[in-house]
Amino acid sequence: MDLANQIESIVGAPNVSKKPWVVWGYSKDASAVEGAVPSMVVMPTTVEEVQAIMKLANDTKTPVFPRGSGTALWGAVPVEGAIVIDTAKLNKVKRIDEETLVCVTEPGITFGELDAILHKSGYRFLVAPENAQSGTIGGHFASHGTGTGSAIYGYQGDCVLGLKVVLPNGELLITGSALSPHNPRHFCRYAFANDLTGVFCGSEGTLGTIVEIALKIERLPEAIDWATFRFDHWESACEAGMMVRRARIPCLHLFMGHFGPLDVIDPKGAPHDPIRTNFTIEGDKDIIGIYKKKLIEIVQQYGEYLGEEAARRSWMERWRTMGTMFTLGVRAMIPYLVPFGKGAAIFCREIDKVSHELTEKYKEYKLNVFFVAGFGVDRGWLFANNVIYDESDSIQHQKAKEALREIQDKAYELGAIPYRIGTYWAKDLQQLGPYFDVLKKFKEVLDPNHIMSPGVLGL
Amino acid sequence: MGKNNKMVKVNKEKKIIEELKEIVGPKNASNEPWVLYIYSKDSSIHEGQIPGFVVRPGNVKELQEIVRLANRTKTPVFPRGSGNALWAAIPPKGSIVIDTARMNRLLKVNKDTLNCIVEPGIMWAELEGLLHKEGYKYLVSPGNYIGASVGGHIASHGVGPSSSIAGNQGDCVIGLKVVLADGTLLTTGSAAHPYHPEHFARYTVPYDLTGLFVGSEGTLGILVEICLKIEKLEKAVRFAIYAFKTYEDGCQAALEFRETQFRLVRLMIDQFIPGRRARYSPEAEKVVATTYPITTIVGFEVCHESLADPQLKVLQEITARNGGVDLSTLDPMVPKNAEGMWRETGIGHCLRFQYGVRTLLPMIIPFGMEAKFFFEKGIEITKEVQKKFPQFVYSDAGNAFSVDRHYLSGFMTWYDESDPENWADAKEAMHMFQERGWKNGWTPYRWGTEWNSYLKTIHPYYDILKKLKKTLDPNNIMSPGILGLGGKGGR
Amino acid sequence: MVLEKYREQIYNCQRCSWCKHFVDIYKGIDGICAVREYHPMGTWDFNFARGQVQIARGILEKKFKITPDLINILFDACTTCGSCTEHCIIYMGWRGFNKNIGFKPYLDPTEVIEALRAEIVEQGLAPLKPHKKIAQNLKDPNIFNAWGGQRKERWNWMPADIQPDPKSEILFYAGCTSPYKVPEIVTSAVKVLNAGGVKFNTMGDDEWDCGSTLFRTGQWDLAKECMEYNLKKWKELGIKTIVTHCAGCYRTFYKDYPKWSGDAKEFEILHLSQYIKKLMDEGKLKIKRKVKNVKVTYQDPCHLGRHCGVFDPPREVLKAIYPNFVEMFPTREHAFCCGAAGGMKTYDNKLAVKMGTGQIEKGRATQAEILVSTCPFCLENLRDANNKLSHPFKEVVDLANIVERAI
Amino acid sequence: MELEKWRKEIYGCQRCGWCKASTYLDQGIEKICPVREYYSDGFWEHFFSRGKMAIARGVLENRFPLTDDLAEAIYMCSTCGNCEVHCSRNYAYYTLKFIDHKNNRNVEIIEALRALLVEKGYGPMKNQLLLTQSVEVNGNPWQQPKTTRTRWTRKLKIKDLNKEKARYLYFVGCTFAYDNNINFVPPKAVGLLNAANVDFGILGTQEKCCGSILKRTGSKKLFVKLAKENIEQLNSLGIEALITNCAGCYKTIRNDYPEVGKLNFKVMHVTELYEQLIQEGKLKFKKEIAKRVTYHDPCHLGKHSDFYDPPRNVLKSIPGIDLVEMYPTREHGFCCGGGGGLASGFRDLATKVGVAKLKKALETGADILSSACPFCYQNFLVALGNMEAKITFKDVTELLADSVIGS
Repeated sequence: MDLANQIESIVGAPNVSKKPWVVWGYSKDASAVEGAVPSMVVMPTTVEEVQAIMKLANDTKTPVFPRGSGTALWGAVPVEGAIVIDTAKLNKVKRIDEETLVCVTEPGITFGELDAILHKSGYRFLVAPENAQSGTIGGHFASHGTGTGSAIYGYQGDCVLGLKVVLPNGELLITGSALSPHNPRHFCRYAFANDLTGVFCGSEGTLGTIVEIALKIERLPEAIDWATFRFDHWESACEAGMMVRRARIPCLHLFMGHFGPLDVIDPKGAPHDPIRTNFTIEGDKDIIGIYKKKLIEIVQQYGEYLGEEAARRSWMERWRTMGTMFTLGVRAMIPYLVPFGKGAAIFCREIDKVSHELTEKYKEYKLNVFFVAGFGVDRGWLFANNVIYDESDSIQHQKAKEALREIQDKAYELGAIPYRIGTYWAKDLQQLGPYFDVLKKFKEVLDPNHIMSPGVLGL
Repeated sequence: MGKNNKMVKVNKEKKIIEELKEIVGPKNASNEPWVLYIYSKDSSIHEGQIPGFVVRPGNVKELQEIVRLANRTKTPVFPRGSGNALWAAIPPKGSIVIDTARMNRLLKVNKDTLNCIVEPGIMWAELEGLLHKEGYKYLVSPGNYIGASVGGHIASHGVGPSSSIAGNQGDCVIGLKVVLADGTLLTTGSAAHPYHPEHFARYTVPYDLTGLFVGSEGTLGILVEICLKIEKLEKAVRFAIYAFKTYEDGCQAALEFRETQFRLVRLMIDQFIPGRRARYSPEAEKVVATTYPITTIVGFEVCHESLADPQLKVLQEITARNGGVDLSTLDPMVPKNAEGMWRETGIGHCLRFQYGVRTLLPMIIPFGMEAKFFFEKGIEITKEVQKKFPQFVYSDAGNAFSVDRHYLSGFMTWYDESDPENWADAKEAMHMFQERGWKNGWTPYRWGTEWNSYLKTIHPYYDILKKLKKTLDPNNIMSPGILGLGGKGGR
Repeated sequence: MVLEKYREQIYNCQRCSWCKHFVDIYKGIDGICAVREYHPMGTWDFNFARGQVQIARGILEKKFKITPDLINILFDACTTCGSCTEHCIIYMGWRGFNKNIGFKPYLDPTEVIEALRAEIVEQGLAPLKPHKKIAQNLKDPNIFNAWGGQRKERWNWMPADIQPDPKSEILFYAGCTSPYKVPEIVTSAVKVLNAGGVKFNTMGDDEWDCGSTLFRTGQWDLAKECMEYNLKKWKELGIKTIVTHCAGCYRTFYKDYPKWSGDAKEFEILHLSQYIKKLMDEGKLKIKRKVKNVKVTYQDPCHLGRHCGVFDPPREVLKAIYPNFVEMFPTREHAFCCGAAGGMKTYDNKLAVKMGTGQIEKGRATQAEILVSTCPFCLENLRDANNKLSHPFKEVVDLANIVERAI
Repeated sequence: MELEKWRKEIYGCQRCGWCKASTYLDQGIEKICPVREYYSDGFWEHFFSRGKMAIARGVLENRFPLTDDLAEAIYMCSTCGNCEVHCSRNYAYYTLKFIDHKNNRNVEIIEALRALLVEKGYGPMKNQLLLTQSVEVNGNPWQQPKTTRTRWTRKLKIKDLNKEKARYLYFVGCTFAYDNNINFVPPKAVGLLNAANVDFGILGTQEKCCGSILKRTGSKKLFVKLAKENIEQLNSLGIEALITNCAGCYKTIRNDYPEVGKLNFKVMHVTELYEQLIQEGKLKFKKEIAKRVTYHDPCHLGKHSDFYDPPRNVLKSIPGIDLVEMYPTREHGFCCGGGGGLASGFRDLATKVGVAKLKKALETGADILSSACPFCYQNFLVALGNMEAKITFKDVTELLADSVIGS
């Protein structure tokens, strides 16, 4: 009985397929990377099924590739002959715990869907990705993502209290307080000695398949308010963002860039100065006013207040702003982190210059390399560089990849911190010496047969 | 064991102490029995164990040398902060105790990225002093923040009275430098970056290894550098005491306080026991003693004075909604400013120590209304134990402070260590607490060796810990016994 | 076994290590144990109270042999300044910081440390050479004082125009430190008393020793002899009030004697500063010259302040003369030790001076030009330290000198 | 190959997945693709647009052979075009309105794929085949003889444009003409036009199917052939405009014919004409209809032809009618499930989708669900048969007639 049949006997015929035209659809993510075609795609509906699949794969040493929504922009693609575990059907919300402000959910649910459910009971999650439309909770956490809400709530990793993970050998690992047999509830992450939750945060499917996530939730804010500012220099813009963070104004979103993400795009490339920042703040209805006053007070020292409209729209469309760039053509994006402070401004200017140089350099291939800054994340910025190209032209596609690599290396040298690794940064990861060794050791421990997403993180 | 091996053993020890003295200088290493005795015990109820050596490295290099030596000679090492753990963090027999007291510098304060980088040996209170001078503060410090070292608290993912919004110490760490069993120096978080080794983000390079060492209690590596989140020091604070009729009301109110997402730096809930606390003024005490036995102590800070009173108003509304009363007005002892708050819950919190030597079994319970059942159950358990051991003074388990999405509560007994029988009983009592608490869903939260037998029952979690331990520390030299990892060790 | 009496205290130690490095950001306290801060090996656990109490416990449990360097530590690692006691959680509780606790365990680390030393002496492993010397001096009838000066030279400092009045019920107790080491204190002291129209008596050549150093260094038997001797003599002389300018003597009379003997309670013990205050209040003593433009600060002698709670009289006297008085931080019960006490000066002068230097620096930080103390030990040590510094105080003087100048 | 035409768009797919799920609570948008949401295996990539784009790409790179189940996947789609509206690449067109052209043409690409499948003999689906063949043979998809096309005109006197000229051609369309459940609608339309004495006529039995069904299900060749014939015939009539009741015909003739041949007349949907007439006051309302009505946008009208307001205006102008919107609505509005050959190909799914949409209508508390498309009509009738719902369906024409003519 071959692997496909065995798996079929686990999940049932409709939930597994190895038809070439089906698996083809699972060979890519949203990045510029050409993925290999997996051998089969399986869509388990229960944890038990996942366990059985993993065990089987482990025994037969078949590579496994857990997949959320396949929208990664950093080359999270399966290897030849891998089993893709599509978590689409693991999309149920297990429980919304209004007492401890926790929502326990399966990984396959998209942020959008979850948002709809939470809203009904008057709650919300803290951090949502730029592409919350189709991005899944599992995928975002596994790549310790950031997004709207990060300005105060930090990384998705900060918003997770516990996990259930199926390990390659089929065992179900629970992390956090839910370990206690007598009170198996997720309400504390640092409950049982070492915090293993974090180990899976950012593991990008190299250690196991996440089957349950406990997310922090909060009550819906009574009020939200907005403010847009205009700055003449990166210095003032970066400084302003930092100061707002320092004053700990509850700033849900802090988007700084060449253009408010909803402004008209010049199809030839992003228009340049002035730099704008959109602030979105939350608070109780009778208090938010004071926050806004304070906010304006602070930021006006650096830039000009342009009212709230742009920021309001950008907040309303927060989960679709990426579309403004997608409309330009297929976009490859390289995200990275830059700390608050003087350095950030210098970085922006440098990388902006480089982007233009590259656009020049690849003129004949009609590439468009540009930098639109990004948003505040806890103690730093999440910036991204975009390469816009036409995938139907294979040469352009090739060149785009080269350009991407160049801008990436440049950013790295300028001090940008890689933050979603996939296969993009895999090489750079290996420079990290002892750190990488420890990663490898981990991999050894949890996945001795190296079946989990081989290649990703360069493991 | 034969005379011969004894000789071998003695020689080995001689060699080790010599090497240690070479590494750190004769003044900073010792195997004098009386020195070892001092370092043999923590603040917990358990007897100490005599280590083999005490050594006090002054910098990372020395520490690495020591660990390499230990790894070579397969001698266990036991990193020690301030030695006042309450959960049996006790050095294994013959181990090298690495006292971090000399590694106590504040290396850097990054105002831009709001963090500070410290060595593990620095006391929380010392650090607080230094940060205040700069106009900043750290987020969470332990109850005994005067006695405790930073390293120790991080390594045991501690919490403190200011945890309500800031959460667990684990949430306040951005990155670490750790010396692994083979002596290599591991950097976690964004500082691992070769071109730009700066701590400012924890979740950058994949796998959040930081978390792995937070709470490892010295079993995987020795922290030598810690990057802590800091925030601007706020002058504008408010502090209030609200009293409620029942736990229902109290817990509900606490939940709503928490939901406001104000920057609560204190949120404690607490049942009034006559003659237990000096927290109330007589007037206030009257109210509490008669109709409103459940009190919540709330303190918060704001970025702007103009925000303080509106926020306070919100809290008062919540209190009123839940049928509570505001004691703050009644009670002249309620702090009026940052200093007051600091005294009240900084030093004030530590004063539980005053009762004399005691066991503390810190445990966590969920936030919200459910906590009520735990409190009541806790009091029940306490009564039960009290019936068996009437000679002790007990803290009711009905008080706690809020930490992110849970409460930290626990069981306490005051006993007399000078009387062996009394001491033995106290241990018995504590085991009862452990067993009852565990069965009733209280979650232990600091481990040492105290919970080994329990931890071992959790699969596959525990197996994975063991595996990790084995790969990172093949010779099992890092605090063997702690967390039930590698050998008996511990008590 | 001396320690047995202290068993309960010893086991009461919580090992919370507040005695290691107490901090109060708002009172400007950052560390309390002079030894831990200044001793080259200070950060070892055994160099502050918690460790020493643990040593005591170990000895009780016979956990280890008492080795020379352990003994060395015991005498080298504490000035018995009592700051650890002041900041000991258990002690705070006992003293009633927290009014309503159910029961009150007691622990006074300083007491335990002194007992520990006595224990060592009892076991015949101490006193150490310099401390033994003190005993020998005292036993030698030609010396009859702690510091080895000739017995007949003891009163050489006494101004010719002042004669003790045998009928007086007030005794001026000169002690042995000032007469031989810093006589100007006692000189001014008696002058001041005289100016206040006080008729006082002295013990003349029969004055022996208060026993302070002996108590601190564990030589309790001889110390008690001194006590008995003094009490007997005072009775004979029909003394009611003892006035001394020496914080050491004062502490011993005020705190130690009552502990060991019932008779001690009959006598009123006054420190010179207290007495001067009294005289000023009664108007018997007039301040003629106020000095407005000079800043002065005050070093609390541990034995006077922390141990006996005499903080204000010296300050008030001082302020009456120098309105421009400033406090150094930390101060009063939190003040650092000057480093001389507890036999430290005799045993490890280098360290003592080092601590003194620390205090001088703290003092200079207040911009004061004069440092005043009310204890010959402090004075001697602080002067040694002051002379070492690049920016020293103009002078380091005793309150008595100040007052004398002012009248 | 037809597909080549769309190469840029196909490779343009960003794989962002917005076509899989897009949630916009403030606009009531929770679901995008009817198939993904209501088909039992809908979660598979290839059942929503992104997967279909991938397949198209795979075909271009010929990564895999075509198969029957691939064909099934491609036909499993109502071509409602919601994915096109929500495509991140059309974001600047639909939502921001920054650019004037669509970057991605999901529907066209899917139809191109179907064309390819038919060409290669994998399509259309079995039941659809009946319809397409019937179109070839009978000139209508419903396997009815040409002659019965005018059954609905009995007792009605209408110009026959084969014989005489008129300003407008009323193009009935096969579905309204033949389906006995709904063929009472055209007479009402005629009644209205007469009431406003509009100069119009019909083609009677000479009217042929517009070919919509062929186009949707990929029978490209047949469609082109048919379209050619029709264009010739229609152009020969010398009419000013073609009016139709059928969204399908409207879309096909207006949007698809021009690619085959030029038209010498305007294409209008009846509601457009009604709107005019009402404005010109040529239609007088006799009867008030005190009902709450909600309007469902037929995909062929709304999403595909950007035709939203006329029907609404008509309804609004009817006295008594309270027009309420469903959420989501207009370009975000959910498909009825009847379109794109889904009803004929996959009946159950079509019903499920219809039921879902009805629920949306019920949420508005409307008594009447109205629309302007026979396919929607058919599908909703089935859906209504499958659920307990206090809501009736009426075509816009119907409602207007009730008010103007009275029934």
